Amino acid sequence: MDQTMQTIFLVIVLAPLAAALVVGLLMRFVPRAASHWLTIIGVGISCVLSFYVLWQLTFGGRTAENLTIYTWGIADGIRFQVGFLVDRLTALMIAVVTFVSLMVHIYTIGYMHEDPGYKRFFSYISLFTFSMLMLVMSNNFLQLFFGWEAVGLVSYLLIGFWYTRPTAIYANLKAFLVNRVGDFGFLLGIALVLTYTGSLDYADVFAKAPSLSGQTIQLFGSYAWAVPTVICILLFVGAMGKSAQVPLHVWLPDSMEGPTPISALIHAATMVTAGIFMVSRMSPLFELSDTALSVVMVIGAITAFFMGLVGIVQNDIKRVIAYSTLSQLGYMTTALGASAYAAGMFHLMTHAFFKALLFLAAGSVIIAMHHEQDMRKMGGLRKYMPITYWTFVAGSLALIAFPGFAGFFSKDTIIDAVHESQRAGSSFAYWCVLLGAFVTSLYTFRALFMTFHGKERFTVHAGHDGHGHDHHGLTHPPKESPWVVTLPLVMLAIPSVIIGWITCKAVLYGGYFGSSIYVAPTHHVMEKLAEEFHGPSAMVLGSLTSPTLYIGLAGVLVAWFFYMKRPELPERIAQRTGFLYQLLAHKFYFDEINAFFVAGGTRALGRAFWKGGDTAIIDGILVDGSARGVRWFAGILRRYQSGYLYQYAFTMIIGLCFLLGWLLLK
Amino acid sequence: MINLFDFLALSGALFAISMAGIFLNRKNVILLLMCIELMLLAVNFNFIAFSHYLNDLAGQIFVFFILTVAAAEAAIGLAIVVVVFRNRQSINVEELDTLKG
Amino acid sequence: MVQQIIFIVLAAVLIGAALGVITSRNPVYSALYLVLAFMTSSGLWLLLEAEFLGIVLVLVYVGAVMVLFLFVVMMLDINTATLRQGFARYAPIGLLVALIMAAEIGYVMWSRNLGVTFGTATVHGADYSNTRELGNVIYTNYAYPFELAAVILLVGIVAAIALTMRRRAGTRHQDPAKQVQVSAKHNRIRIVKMPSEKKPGAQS
Amino acid sequence: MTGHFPILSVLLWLPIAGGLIVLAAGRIAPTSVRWLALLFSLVTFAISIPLWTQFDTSTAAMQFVENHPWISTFNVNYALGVDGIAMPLILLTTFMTVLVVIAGWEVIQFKLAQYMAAFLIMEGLMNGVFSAMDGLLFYVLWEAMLIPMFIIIGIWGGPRRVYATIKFFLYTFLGSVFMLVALIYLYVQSGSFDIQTFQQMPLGLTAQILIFIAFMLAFAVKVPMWPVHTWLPDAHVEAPTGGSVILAAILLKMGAYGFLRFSMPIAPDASQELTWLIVALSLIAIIYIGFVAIVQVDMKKLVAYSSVAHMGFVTLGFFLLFMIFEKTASLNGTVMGVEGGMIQMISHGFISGAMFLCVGVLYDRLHTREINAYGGVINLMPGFAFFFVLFAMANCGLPGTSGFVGEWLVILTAMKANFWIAFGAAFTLFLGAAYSLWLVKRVLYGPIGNQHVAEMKDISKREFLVLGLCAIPVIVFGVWPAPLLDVMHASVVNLVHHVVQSKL
Amino acid sequence: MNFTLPAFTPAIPEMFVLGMGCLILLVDVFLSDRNRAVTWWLSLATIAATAWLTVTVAQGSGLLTFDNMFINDRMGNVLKLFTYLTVALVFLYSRDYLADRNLFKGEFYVLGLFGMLGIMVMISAHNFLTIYLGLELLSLSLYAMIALDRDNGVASEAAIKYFVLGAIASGTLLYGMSILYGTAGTLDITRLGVHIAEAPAASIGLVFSLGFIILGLCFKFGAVPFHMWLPDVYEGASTPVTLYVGSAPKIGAFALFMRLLVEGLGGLHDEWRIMLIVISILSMAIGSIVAIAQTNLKRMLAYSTISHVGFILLGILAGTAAGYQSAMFYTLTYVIMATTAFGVIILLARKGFESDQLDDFKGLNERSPWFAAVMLAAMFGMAGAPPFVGFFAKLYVLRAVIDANMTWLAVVAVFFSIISAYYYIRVVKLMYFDRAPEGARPVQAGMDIRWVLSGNGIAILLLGILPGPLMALCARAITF
Repeated sequence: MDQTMQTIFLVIVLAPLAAALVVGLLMRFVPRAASHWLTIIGVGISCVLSFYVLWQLTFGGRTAENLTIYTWGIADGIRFQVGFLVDRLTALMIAVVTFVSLMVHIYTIGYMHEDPGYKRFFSYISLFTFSMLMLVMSNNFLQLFFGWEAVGLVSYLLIGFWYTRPTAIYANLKAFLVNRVGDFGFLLGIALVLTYTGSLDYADVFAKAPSLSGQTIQLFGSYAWAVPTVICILLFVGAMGKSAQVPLHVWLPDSMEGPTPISALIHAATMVTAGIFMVSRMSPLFELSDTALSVVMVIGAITAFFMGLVGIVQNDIKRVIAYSTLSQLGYMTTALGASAYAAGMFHLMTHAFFKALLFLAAGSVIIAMHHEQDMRKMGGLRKYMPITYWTFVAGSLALIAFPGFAGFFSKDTIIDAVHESQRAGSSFAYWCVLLGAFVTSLYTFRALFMTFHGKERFTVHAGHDGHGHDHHGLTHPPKESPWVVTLPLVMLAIPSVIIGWITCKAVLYGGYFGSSIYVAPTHHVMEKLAEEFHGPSAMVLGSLTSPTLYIGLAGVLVAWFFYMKRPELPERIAQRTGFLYQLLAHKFYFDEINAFFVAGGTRALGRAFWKGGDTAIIDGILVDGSARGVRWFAGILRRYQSGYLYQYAFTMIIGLCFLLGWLLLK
Repeated sequence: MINLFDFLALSGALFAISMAGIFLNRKNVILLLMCIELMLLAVNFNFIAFSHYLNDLAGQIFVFFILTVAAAEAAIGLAIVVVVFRNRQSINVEELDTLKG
Repeated sequence: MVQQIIFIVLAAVLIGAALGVITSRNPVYSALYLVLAFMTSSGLWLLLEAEFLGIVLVLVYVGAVMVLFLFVVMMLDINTATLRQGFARYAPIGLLVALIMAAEIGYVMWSRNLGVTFGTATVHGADYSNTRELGNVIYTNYAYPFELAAVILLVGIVAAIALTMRRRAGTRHQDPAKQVQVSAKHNRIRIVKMPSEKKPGAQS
Repeated sequence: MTGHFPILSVLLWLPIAGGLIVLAAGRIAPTSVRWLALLFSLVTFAISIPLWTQFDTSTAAMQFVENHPWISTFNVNYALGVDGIAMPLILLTTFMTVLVVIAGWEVIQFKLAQYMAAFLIMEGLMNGVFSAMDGLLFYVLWEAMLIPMFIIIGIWGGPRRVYATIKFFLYTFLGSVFMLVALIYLYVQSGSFDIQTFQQMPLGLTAQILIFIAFMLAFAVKVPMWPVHTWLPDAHVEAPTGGSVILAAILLKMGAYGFLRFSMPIAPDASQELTWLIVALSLIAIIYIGFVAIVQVDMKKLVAYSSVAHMGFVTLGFFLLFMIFEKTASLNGTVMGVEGGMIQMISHGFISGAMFLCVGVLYDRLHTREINAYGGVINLMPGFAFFFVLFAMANCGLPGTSGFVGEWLVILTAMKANFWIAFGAAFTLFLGAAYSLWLVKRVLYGPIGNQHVAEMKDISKREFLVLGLCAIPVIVFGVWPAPLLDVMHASVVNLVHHVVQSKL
Repeated sequence: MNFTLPAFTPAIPEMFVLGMGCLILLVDVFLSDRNRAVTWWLSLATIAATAWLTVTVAQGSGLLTFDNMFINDRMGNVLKLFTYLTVALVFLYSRDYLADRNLFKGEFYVLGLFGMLGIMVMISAHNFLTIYLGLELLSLSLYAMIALDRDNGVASEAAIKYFVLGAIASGTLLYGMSILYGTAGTLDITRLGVHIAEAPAASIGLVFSLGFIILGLCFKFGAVPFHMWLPDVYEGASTPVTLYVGSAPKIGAFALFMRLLVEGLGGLHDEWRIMLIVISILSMAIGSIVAIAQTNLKRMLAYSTISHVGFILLGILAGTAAGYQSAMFYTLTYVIMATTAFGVIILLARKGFESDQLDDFKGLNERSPWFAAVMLAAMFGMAGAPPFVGFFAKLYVLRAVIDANMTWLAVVAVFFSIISAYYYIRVVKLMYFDRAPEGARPVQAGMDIRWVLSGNGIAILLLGILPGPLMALCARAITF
């Protein structure tokens, strides 16, 4: 029976890869239509199988599978292997990943249909699906790191998909480098794991994990750090990179330079959640260190709140959603920090659906506006594109955790969990996530209103020229997108609405994850919540008594007041609160600081080493210098050969005198 | 009866004088040749004195050959001097400095 | 005792002559001083029972080599004035080196006696002929060096001729190469054809 | 064990003979030169394959041994043999030479015969270096190789080729003469030039340290390690593409190979003593040079500097073992570093070679190496862009490419030795990505830079072949380095066990 | 008066050369310039015959004759054979060159032969007297040969310089000999050796004489500080003469060292070793450094000779059999490389064009790849880079030095060899990397010189790949 499972896993992973390779390498020979069919079939197969696996694990009574495909290499008795660990955690992830990916594939047909890089795009996203699956299905750190970097690569390629745009290629380089900074820590963490457990296999590592708790390592001077703390913080640095936590979040907003399907798939639904997944996967390690978890929680909280704030002042529709993604990732991280892994994972899932939905909807709007992304040039689109509108609304409600919608169950749970948590920094985190709720609904509905409501701020000319790229305006009024676009919207809207109802009990409190997530008995936040939990409907009702809901609604109201009732106000406020506004508008000046200190500093240092170290000192003084010295000395010496016979004779005779003198003195 | 070492000292003096001559006459090649002759004379003194006090003829034979060779040497040397003079209209050492460096 | 005096006198003259050689302003004088030096040293050699060499020295050196020197010196009439310029400039160092050399030699010779001891020389009787003694060995035991000396002289001759012999226009000399290549038939006799004379008065 | 087919001798002499034949052909039948050169390189490669297929991975002993007396006066033998450390390098050599021959196909017009001959002769010499079991033979071949390289850079090089090649020659000569003194000293002590005798003979600590330093001078220059690396950028920049490829792919490896063959086994205690030095220099190479590479404006210089940085991993991996042994007094974890270094050598051979070939492709079209002269190349050369990105990613150690394996193993090992060493080594993640991808960004991406770029043609079939041949091993060893690790395992284990035993 | 006729057979080669020299002199008189070639052929034939005679009368262990003034031993014979070879090469290379400058005279060859005779005498001399005579025979011939180009001011200047310094040197040598004679009471090498061996301590007279002797020997070799004549003579003399001066006499000088310093004064090794250390270091330093500043190839090679002499001295001062063997090996191989280098210079020279400037070698690879390769072999050989024989010469010497526990000296030596490598590869750079100047004509030279020179160059490579036999020869030549 294993055999079949193994083959199933292999097919899940390899089907997208095969499609990607065929389309990518034989691009010249693959016809346009075939390119999307191939990839869709590939992803479709793995999607179906993923759901089969999920079913098997959830209801089929199957237990977790941990099997090795092949031995990557043996060094020093340590077997580096490539293999799969498929438990419910994984199953959930692959289901989500393949499903969203499939939707995005379909959506892309419509979104990219006039793009010259059509085939390339499909091969990329299939390749991404493969990488992501490798990441989540891995049963060891090597493969995890492989997937980790591979998704980074694909995201690099996709952000820079429109490689002639300076902004795009700047963004993708930035994304890759920032991720590399994260991987820097991640790799060190992995190395530490190997050093202290002597293995990279999850099973062995987790088995040995308890033995770590006692050990210490000296980093600065003599202070002894607890090994688990160091390991977890380093691993989390990796997560910060991938999941765009402050201060390594800077790449995510820029990554919106990529095509919108990418933003949906990679930068909202799947890749950015890899960090969350990884931390949950490593729960046996994280549970060993309160310090690390506090760090996680605080970082997450900061991200959740402050990035949300930035979202308020953005005008690019995709950037708004991007910042909301940041803040939602912050929520998940906070949950992890509170040892509410289940909540984190749950929010990950729900967020995957509704955020993908929001992005795709935004994409559909962008299509309609002919690649105009500035919300100030939109408005009143509701009547032109109803499907998009309603799905967007559904997504927004889910996002602001409107009771009953998917986001509600996950997000409220997180807030409660943080509330319950006794961990250092939990109170700070609690306020962050609480206020975050307000901010979330504010920017979400701001976007909703600015885009779909109010008066139309775009102009329509008589169609004389092709596209509106060159000047603001459309050649024909915006219209609803084709079915390939709307179908995914609907398909995603459904889970965004209902998934919470169905799964929250099982996932959150039903111990669905079972052994795949370990929570130390002392960190029993979820158990506490479980005591108060009496089914989804009760939760919905319960929310009426909790501050969260009202805070959220307040946000909606404010948004309505400023952007429907008194649209001129925001400007004024912006001018009034100059500094605050500037701070937000410049995203807390992160980019400026990086550009100056990190990038500039690196280049300056490099130039100093190059010109100063290599060219001036080593070459100038040591190498060429010595050569010059010898040549100069030669010039001096040769003058002694003056050509005068008597001088030659003197030399000989004086030499003789010295010889004799020496002999006699000896 | 004269002490051997008086002769040796005498030859030593001659040798030193010839060296001094090389230093002093830095211009006229012919004088350099004469100094060399002096040097050889000193050598001859040594050999003869030794051969006398060692009761061994070899020294005198050596001197005989030195004289012969010196004659040939002088001949060639002067011939070269003549050649140089033909080429340069001078045997001034300080003008023979095209080869240097 | 007599020998002592002779030695001292001759040695003094020799040193003086040597100094003269290196100091006199005119090369001709230097040459003549050198002649004097040779004469005195031949005298000194006689004291060492080296009659033959003493005489050879006079004959070969004074008679041949020095004459050659004088010949060359006079042939290339060198402007002695320029050749003596800056004489004094290097005198100090010259003397210094000479003194060091002399000191070193003197130290070894006199104060250390070369680190060996010599028996006194045997004084030969009147019947002893230094020349015969040399003659005995020089053509027997020393035949090989003798031959080499001959070669050296030959080289000297060849070199001297090759270097100095010039064929000036107008000088008469014979060229053996040409001489052996003449053939009587072509180069020596020329047969001239002449028309036979007519009888006088034939036209009359 | 004589009697079997003298495969190593053939690998040593066949290319040299081929080179001479090609030289002759240059006079008689200039048209046939290319094909002759290709023929010889291919045959040599074919002959070298059995080295792998018939290699006995279970033993650390020398294999395919040949041994004949050479100079009886010195008791020098013509002794050849390979172990798991040398064998992959020989295959690398034969393989890269084929590429170089193809790469020079149309590019080289001036004195083609001499060009091809120089490379073939060098191939033979390099094979000899890797298979020499006799110290003097090793040295002779090691030095002899300078001459063809000197000429290659000097004749077919760029504008400052003379400065570069003389710098190259004197630098390496400087290093190796001191090695010669050390070799002679060892000979005088042991009465033979046999390397294995050297490895077994006991030596005092002072002697060991002096010998180690003498060898290190030679090898550090070749590797090259900071601060004796400055010949490399010049040599690379000025050398013709083929020259750069061989230089980066193989010549640098000889230095690292020397560390494994000579320095460590012959002077283990000195290595123990001076590990700090090597590790420090390696880290400097990784970090300092990484920074330097970022700001280069010349593509070749950038790749050259990146080579230096990558070779830093090799030396680091080799010498970590002493630190770990000193720290834990046990051997586990030490082998991985050495193997990592070895893998890094092989993969760097392919990757840097490929990078130089890519630069060569660009250079042949625009005849400049200035990064700023390019931009938006991908618009016209998508096929090329594919390879360029692939190799750039491999260069910054992306998992799935061979470039990752070595760095991964070395960093894991470094952590065993000391957290901060691993920390320093891990900088490559950022720096490597920075210089590689910034290069890609400036050269490939963006709008078309200028009208010269606009006229560029995509890679020809020949170039595609060359780059493709490079790509295969890069990917294969990236996803499955196991065979490579197996091949060298026994030898490396043996080496490690040898070097931790004191010779005092 | 009892006298037994000495055995002549061991000395037959010398006698033969002497006789043939005189014969050629006579024949030459009766030759017109048209058929001067006869002299050339005769000289070569003489050398060939001499070689044959040398082989036939060769003695394994030393055989003394002429009152122990002459020794015929294996070292002597090997050295002599190489001397013949070198002189023959000189004659072969120089023919066209001399003819172009109407120096193609009989005297050149006669003097050449007599010079060779001088070397032979030095090689097999076993008595101060014969040493001195051989030395003078060689020197006088050389002076004459240099000055033979008598309308050339530079040549005569070189000649006079060489002559004066040479005379001073031989005078000094003689003074040393006289003191030796007085102290040891003998002129015979063996007896001198015995005397020193028996003496309880080296008497100051011996030690004192050492200084003069070493001056004389080092002058012949051209070691610092007695090297001053060498660059001027190399540059001033016409190239064939430079070739002669630069090759064969080195073998003689080596023999001189062996006979006088090793066989005679071997007992004083501790005294002269230190002096030779200083001298050899100075030679390597001056030779390597000053050569860098040269623009004239002949002069550059002169300085390189000085540095090579430094290496040869290293071998000698090691004071072991291996050391002397290595010095011999070095000398012989150096001579081979030097002949090649000068041969190429002669080859490139034409009527009215000397090609002794470094720039004359620009782009030689385009004009004549083959001879560029030959010159390359010579240059890398001198630089001591394998696979050329120069490397093994250095190796051999260094090994001897390290064997004598003077590793530091070896380090110094290799350090200077790096510096000297620079100017050798500069020549290669000119030949290969620089473009030929306008109007650079292809090489025009006779087939004979082309073939011989090629062989000479190939020898550098072959001896580099298989140095074994020659090493074994040297090892068998010097045994004690």
